Order: sequence, then structure tokens, then C-alpha cells
Amino acid sequence: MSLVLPPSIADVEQVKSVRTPAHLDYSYTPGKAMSSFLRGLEQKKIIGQKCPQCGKVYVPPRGACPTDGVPTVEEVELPHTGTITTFCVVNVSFYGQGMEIPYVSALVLLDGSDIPLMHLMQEVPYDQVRSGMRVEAVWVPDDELKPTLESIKWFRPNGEPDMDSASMRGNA
Amino acid sequence: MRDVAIVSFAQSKHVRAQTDSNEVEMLMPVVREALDNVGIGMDRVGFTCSGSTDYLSGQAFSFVMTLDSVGPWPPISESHVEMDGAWALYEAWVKLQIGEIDVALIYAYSKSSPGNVREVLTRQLDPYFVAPLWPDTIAMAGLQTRALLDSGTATPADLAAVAATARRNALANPYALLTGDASVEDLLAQPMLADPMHVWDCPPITDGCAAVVIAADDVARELSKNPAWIRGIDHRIESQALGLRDLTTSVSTATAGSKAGVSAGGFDFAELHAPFTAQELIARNSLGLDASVPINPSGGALSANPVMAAGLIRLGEAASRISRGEGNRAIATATSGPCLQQNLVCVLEGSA
Amino acid sequence: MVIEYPFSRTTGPVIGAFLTGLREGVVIGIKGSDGRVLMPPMEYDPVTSESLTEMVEVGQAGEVTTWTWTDGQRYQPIEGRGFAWALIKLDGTDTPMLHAVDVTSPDQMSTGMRVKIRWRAEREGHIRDIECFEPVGSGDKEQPEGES
Amino acid sequence: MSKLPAAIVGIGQTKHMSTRGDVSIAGLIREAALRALDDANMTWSDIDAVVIGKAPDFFEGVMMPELFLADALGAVGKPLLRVHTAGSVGGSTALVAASLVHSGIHERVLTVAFEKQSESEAMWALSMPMPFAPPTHAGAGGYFAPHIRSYMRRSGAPDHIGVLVALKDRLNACKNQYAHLHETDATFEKIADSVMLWDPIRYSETCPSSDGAAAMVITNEANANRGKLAPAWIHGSAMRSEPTMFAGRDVVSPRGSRECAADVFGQAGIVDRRAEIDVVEMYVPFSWYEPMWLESLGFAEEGKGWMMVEDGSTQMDGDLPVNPSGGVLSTNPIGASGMLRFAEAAMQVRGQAGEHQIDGARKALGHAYGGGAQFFAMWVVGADKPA
Repeated sequence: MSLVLPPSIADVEQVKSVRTPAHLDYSYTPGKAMSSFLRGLEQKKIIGQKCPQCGKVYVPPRGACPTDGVPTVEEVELPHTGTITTFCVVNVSFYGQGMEIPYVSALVLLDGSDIPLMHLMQEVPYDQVRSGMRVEAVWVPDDELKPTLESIKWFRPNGEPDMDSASMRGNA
Repeated sequence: MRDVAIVSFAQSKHVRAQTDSNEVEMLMPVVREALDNVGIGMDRVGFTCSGSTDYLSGQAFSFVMTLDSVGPWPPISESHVEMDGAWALYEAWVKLQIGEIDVALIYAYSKSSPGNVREVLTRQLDPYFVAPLWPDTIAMAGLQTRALLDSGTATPADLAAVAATARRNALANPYALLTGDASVEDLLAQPMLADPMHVWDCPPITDGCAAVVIAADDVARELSKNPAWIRGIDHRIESQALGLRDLTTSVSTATAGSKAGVSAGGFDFAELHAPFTAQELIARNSLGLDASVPINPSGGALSANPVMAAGLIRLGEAASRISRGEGNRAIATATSGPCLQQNLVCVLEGSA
Repeated sequence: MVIEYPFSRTTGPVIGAFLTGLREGVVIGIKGSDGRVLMPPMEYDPVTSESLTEMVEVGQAGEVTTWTWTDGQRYQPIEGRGFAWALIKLDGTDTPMLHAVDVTSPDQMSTGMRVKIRWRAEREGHIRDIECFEPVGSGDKEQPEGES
Repeated sequence: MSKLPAAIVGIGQTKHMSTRGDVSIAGLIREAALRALDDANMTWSDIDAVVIGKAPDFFEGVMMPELFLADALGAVGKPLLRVHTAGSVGGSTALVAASLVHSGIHERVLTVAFEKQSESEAMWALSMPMPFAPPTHAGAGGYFAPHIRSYMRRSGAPDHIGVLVALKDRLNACKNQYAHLHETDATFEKIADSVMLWDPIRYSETCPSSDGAAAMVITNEANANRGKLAPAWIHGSAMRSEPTMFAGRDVVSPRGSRECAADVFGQAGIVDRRAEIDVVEMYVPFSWYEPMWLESLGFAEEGKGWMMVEDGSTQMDGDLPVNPSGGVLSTNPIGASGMLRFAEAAMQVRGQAGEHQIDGARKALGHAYGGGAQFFAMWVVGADKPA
């Protein structure tokens, strides 16, 4: 197929692309469960929720048990320690990201919870992070606590012996 | 065709902004109610289909998290349309026609409150010629409304009558957001929002959701005393280019209506998804409904318009009314795109 | 949170030719299978769905077929005040296109009125190279430029 | 009533590239659709309905783009459905189109899937900050790499397995004229030496970002022999979904995947999966997913999928060739990637895969997954009409 162009534009360079910038503002609603979790962080607390049917503890809580489809309302305050189930070393940067690479993104199963939380690992060389490693949350200074996940700066090894990876099977 | 019926319908109390609940929290009780109405759990649901759009929530893959609201475990057979939930119902109806499953769950939701819905919907328009100008939803509806007024088919008083009736009908609808008993004269006395549009020509910005259960043959009879049988369902699209269309009519509504069997008539009422007053008149005319057929006894999208769910709600409202015995034969429609670009028409009938 | 990204779209030849025209200060439509001149040009025939190839220059003034006032949202071709959106059938075309009309009050708008393009001084090949349309006043010397 | 037979009678795809600078969004889709129509010996007017799929609308910055594409899709006056089920969408879209035929509602359905990733930047759309989520994500790789690490630990698979998969797919792609990557000089060493992006995932073990589209014409039995070639018949089709994350979820071999496979092979009457399936087009965006899916799909015992990679079973001349097209690792227009798997499976049983044809292929599996490996779509197609 070849186009027939009128004389007025037949001999000029043709446009091949066009810029169409988009700009949309959104303000999100965290929901009841997440609001409670975020308010907890501001008080240096990690608050999960327990499913009334299966008894599993979810953190961050989403207000619903994803497998039972029922609301979760019972709150459970969790310790600040846990175990790395699995992780990856991130070596790529992209639009909008501000992290220094490489860094470790780890799935941390907090003690007393049933689902791992993805967070940053620091204070350990990236090549020494391993599944089963025991870790603890490192918080920002008290006067910088806010109702955001950034109130936990990162996790770091807490020195306890590793957990047996077989015991985490369901979550890793 | 296999006989398939809407056997259950549930919706949220529609509000301007659901500030304390996220999408999952908003949806979960409604899905649960739809299942509880017919006393079933997910184990009896053979297929689940939902309708929503990432652009309203401002998150890519937003439907992924909201799937949690049904508790999809053990794993379920499930799909999602980036369309109004009425089309999710259509997809589920197709699945039931194949004959391998008997029950399907459909849900749809939107929160318009996180963004500016008038601006967000401009992203639906042609990305080279139209979207870069950002003409908002009210502007697009204004062009259509003016065309209708210019054609002599309708007067401003006709438009006000649509709005007045919708608000008055909504007084009896506990889920509606915008209700009132203003007269046509009261409405016409209000100043224009943007000539030719009044505020009352437009739907309220709404957060809300809905869920529907459909079932086939004897299973439908088992689940409901009076199932609302889908006697015909069809949907059509037309060009988005406004310049190619006669904005005073809706060819796609007429075609879908004809395929769905609308010409047989005998309707006790209609639930027409028409977010703007002029669109209700256009849809009604395109379906050949005469003045004796009550339109939108629920109050319609003019009293609650959760985008992506408002079409499914028309089907659910019509079915509920039939199941309650408040009419035996109804027409319900859903629309999508600017100026009634895409339309679905469903004919529902009770056993009476 | 703001979602912002400078989308850059490749246009293909038909849309590219239309935008090239705007950059050069002319308006280019396309002929449909039924002989209608479509504006903006469509890549594919609205009747037969086949590819279209015959592009033609059309006029820079035309007639308002429908319009609406707008109260001036955040994004507007004319900053700071209300204006009208209109479907405008340019001379030499058979389908109207959407654009803004610079008037200060709805009283200055009417269906059937004539309007003409106001070009932006700096043009890059974008629908907004047409800054807006403006009414053709009684004093204006009007010159339809396209073939009708 | 019962499920009516459905057949694939026309298949088309675009030349896939990082930027298809020569076409608009509509032009890209038309290229695939016209090839499918031509293959089916049909024109636009033969089509009863159109089903289109793509991944998130933020990629191109157009909300529900099927609305403005109605003319280009030849859909004006017809029914048009738009499917979105994350990465599995190309497969799900084909299944929705097939259901319109299986149910007897339509006779000839055009299905299309596309992504024009160059309009934005996929990493941007995939990593849009999720509100209230920790700021440690790094796109899809950051999500899947820990799962791959879990597989490696559980199975004891050696580190080079991922490299072998990537090498196979890149070299297979050189035989596919439509593939995005044509790395004729790919070697084990080059892939092994490429940078670790999301350890254990190397750069060369990830998929590219492509502009592309795929299309198929699916018909009932009465129209099944209209195409230029004998049709591919649908022997089984299934979809499954499960939650993104929940306590005790098996992220290496999700239950939804295993149950979807059991369903689709059951419908197709397949007992010995490895013996009866001739070729697999599998959704492998990161090399390690080949051995993981081989196990999950029941082609290998748990923990032994990697051995099929190591012993060459999944090579084009192996007993179960996987991704002779070069797969997602060589071509990834996200929304179309699932449909390409489904279409390539059908091409194999129709004998139209050209240089990457597996001789004598009679039964093939098309596979797609999406989200956090939680949405699954599969079909089994065969050269023979199902009994």
C-alpha cells in the first residue's frame, strides 16, 4: 500500500511520531486493614490480621483472607524478627527507582505470621544473604516514624542460627 | 440456546467516595451477599468473570488484588474483561451455553474517587487526534446533547423530566447516591453547568460495586423461586469517531436490541444504562420503547454511576425486580465509550 | 500520587501525513471507499475496513455541526477561561472533527456558524498545532481552500 | 447441548521489534489480523465477532484502546470483547474467542492480542509504585527471582540450566522470521557472562520488550476447511486463577498451574503427557521457568525438570521440543505473548512453522501464565478432529 499525498506535503519530511504526555493525579485509599497497619508502624508496631476460618496471620493485612474470601478483623501484633524465605539480588535500575545497586530484596517471614513480607536487606554484604537467615527490622529514629512502610528502614541479620529451610517449605 | 437466568444480585450502597475501604473491602461483602442469597459457596461456581479498569484505580493490574474478594482457593476458572461488568456477564453466559458448567459469578467495581474521572475517561479517546486535547466526559456528552436538541427530537424540558424521574425513582432505592423530588421546573431553573449541560444532566461521581450469580436450567430453578431468564443478549460497537456517527441515535443499541429480540415488545419496564439524560432518550428511541414503558425504576445511572459496574447493575436491578414479581418482562442495557459507542442489550423474563 | 509519562507514539503513514500537514499549515484528509472525505483521516475505511490511501488537502474553515460550552478544565487549548468544543465540518470534507473554538461566551456559538483555524506560531506536527478555531466574522474575507 | 468443535483456520503475527516505528497502534494490529484473514481465505466481512486482549492499558497510555480501534479491527456493527488477565491474557483471549464458537453463538471469530511497548517503557508500567507497598520491587524480575531461587534450592538444579534454556530459545528464534531477537552469535559463554540483573537471573536469561501482535481466526466445523491449510482443532482448553499471595502458597509449582494442566490434558484425553504431546509452546519470560513449568505441567517429575533441559530433551530435535519459535525469551509483546504461544502451537500441528517446524507434530500444548504466576491459560491443539 502506498499513500497518495497532496502536493502541499509531498516533498517535505513526514512526521513519524508524536508526543502525547499524560498526567493524572490519584489519591489512594489504603482501606481499613492497611490503615490500621500503617498507624501501627507510626508507633513502631507491626500489626497483622488473623483469618477467622483458617487462622493464618497476614501481614500487611488486606482486610480479607485471600483463600477463604472472608473479612479478617482480629489484629495480631507481631515481633520484629523473622526468617528470610527467599530473596534476590537486584542489579538493575530503572525509571523512577532511587536505590543504590546491588541490593537484596528479601521475602521475610515474620515470627508468628504466615506470609512473607517483601523488604530490603542491609547491614550484610549482598552475597552473604541466604534463605533461612534470621533477621530483625531496623526502624527509622523515633521522631521520624510515619504511617508508611518506610518506617522500617530495612531488615538486618540478628545473629541467631539459620532456620532449616525445609520448615519453611510452604512459603519458599 | 440453553436457558440461563440471573438468580442473584447484590450491590454496595453507592457513595461519592469510599474513603475507609479499599476495593477488596468494598467488594467482599457484596460478593458474599450475592452467593448467600442463593445459599451457595465458591465450590458451586463453575466460572467467575469480572469487569473493571486500571485507569480508574490508577494501578496496573488492579483486578489482580480484587480477585481476593472471592477467595479463589482452591484455584478457580476465572477471567476478566477490561469492560463494564455487563460484558463479564456476557462472557459467563457464553460459558454456560457450552453446557459444561451451570453456575457463574460475575462482579464489577470501580472507585472513581482516587482520580478525576472526567479527565481519566479522556484517555479512552483516539490517542492521536482527540485525547491530546483532553475533552472531558461532560464535553463529549454536551456535543451529543446539543445534537439531540438541535434535531428537534427533544427539548430541555424532556431532559429535565428524565433527571426528575430518575431522582424520584431513586428515593425508593436504598443503594442510590443521588435522590430528590425536584420538579422539571425546579431543574430547568438551575443555572447551566456548561451550555447545554446542567449538573442534573450528569451522573454523580460514584464509588461502588455489584455482583451477580447466573445459573442454567434446573439449577436456576433450584437456586431461585423466580429466576429472571435471559431471553436474549447481544452487544455491538460502532466507530469512536464522532464525525462518522449520527449522535442523535444509537445504531449499536438498535442492532443489539434487534438481535436480543426487543422487537417482540411487551416490556413492563426497562433499565437503560444512560449516564447522561440525553442518552436515555436516545437509547429509548433506538430500542423503539414507547412512552408507556417505565424507564429506570431504580433511578438508573443518573442516581448512582459506579463506572464499569453501572451496566451490570442495570441487568441486576431488572432481574431483581422480576424475581420480586414487580414486572415479568424487562429490557436492560449497558453502555461503554463516548456518546454511547458500545452497547449491550439484554431481555429478561420471569416465569409468570 | 501522580502518574506521568511522556508517551511517544509512532504514527504510521496516514496519521503521519495529517500531522505533517498541520506542521506545514495545511489540513489533509483521506478519501473513503464511498468517496467521502474523512476528517481526521482514518487509516481504514469505516465501511469496508480496507486500508485507505488517497489523501487530499481540504479547507481551513468550516461549519459547526454541534458544540458545547466547557467550563475550563485543567487541560485546555485556551488557558484560563471557558471556551467551546465543537464538531467542525471543514470545507471539502464530509465528516466533522473535534476541536476547540475560541469564544468568550456560549452566546457567541451556534450550530451552523462558520469558524476557521487559528494556527500556532510554532508547529511540530501535533493536533494542537491548531491552537483552536475562531468564528469567521462578517468582516473576514473568507476563502475556502479545499476542493469540495 | 454440548461443546461444539472449534478449529483454528487462520494465523498471523507481526514482525516483532523493540520499536515498530513504521506503524500506528492500529497498523500493528492490522498487520497480524490481515495475515490471519489471508491464511483463513477470509475478508473482514466474513468475521462475526472480534475478541481482543492486551496487558495493562498504562503501557500505551490509552484506556480501553479497543474502543478507538473498533474501525481498524473491522468490528463496527459487530460484537467486540476485550479481555485482560495480566500476562496470560493472550491465551485467555484466544479461549474466550474459542468459547464463542464452542457454544455455537458465532461461526467465525477473529481474535487479536497486542502490545506496543515502545509507546512507553514496560519497566515503568510494571513497576509503577504500588501505593503502600515497600519500595524494594524492581519490576517483574524482582518478583520472580526469589521464586526461581526457591526452585534451584529445592531441586538442586545446577546454575547453568537457565543459560542452556536461554541459548536454546535464542538459537531457535533465528529460525523464526517474526521473532524479535535474532542473536545468531549467541553462545553459552556470552549468556553465562551477561550481567546478573536480579540474581539468579542474568540479563540474557530475560525477555526483551517488544512491539507486536498476534491474531487467529477460529471457526466452527462448517468453516474449518476454508483456510489455506488444514485446521488445527482445539482438543482442550482451560483457565485457572489463584490469589497472588497467601499463607503456604507454592510459588514454584502453583496449584492453579497443576490443576489447569490436569483439566486441559483430561479434556484432550492425554494420559502420558510427555509421550503424547509432540511440541510445547510455553510461557517462559525468565529462562528458569522452562524447567519449573516442565514439572508443574507434568512432563517431568518434581525436581527433575532441569534434567530434561540438560539432556537436550527440549531442543528442537529432542523428544519434547519446547518453544521452537524462540518463545517469550526472544519475543515479548506482553499482551500478545500468550497468544503467540497458542498460535505457534497451532502452527506446528498445521505444519506451517517453516524453519522451526517440528516434523510430524500432531498434538501441541499452548501455555500462558500471568500475574504473580497465578493466572493460567492453556490449550491442546491437534491435527485431527477430536473424537
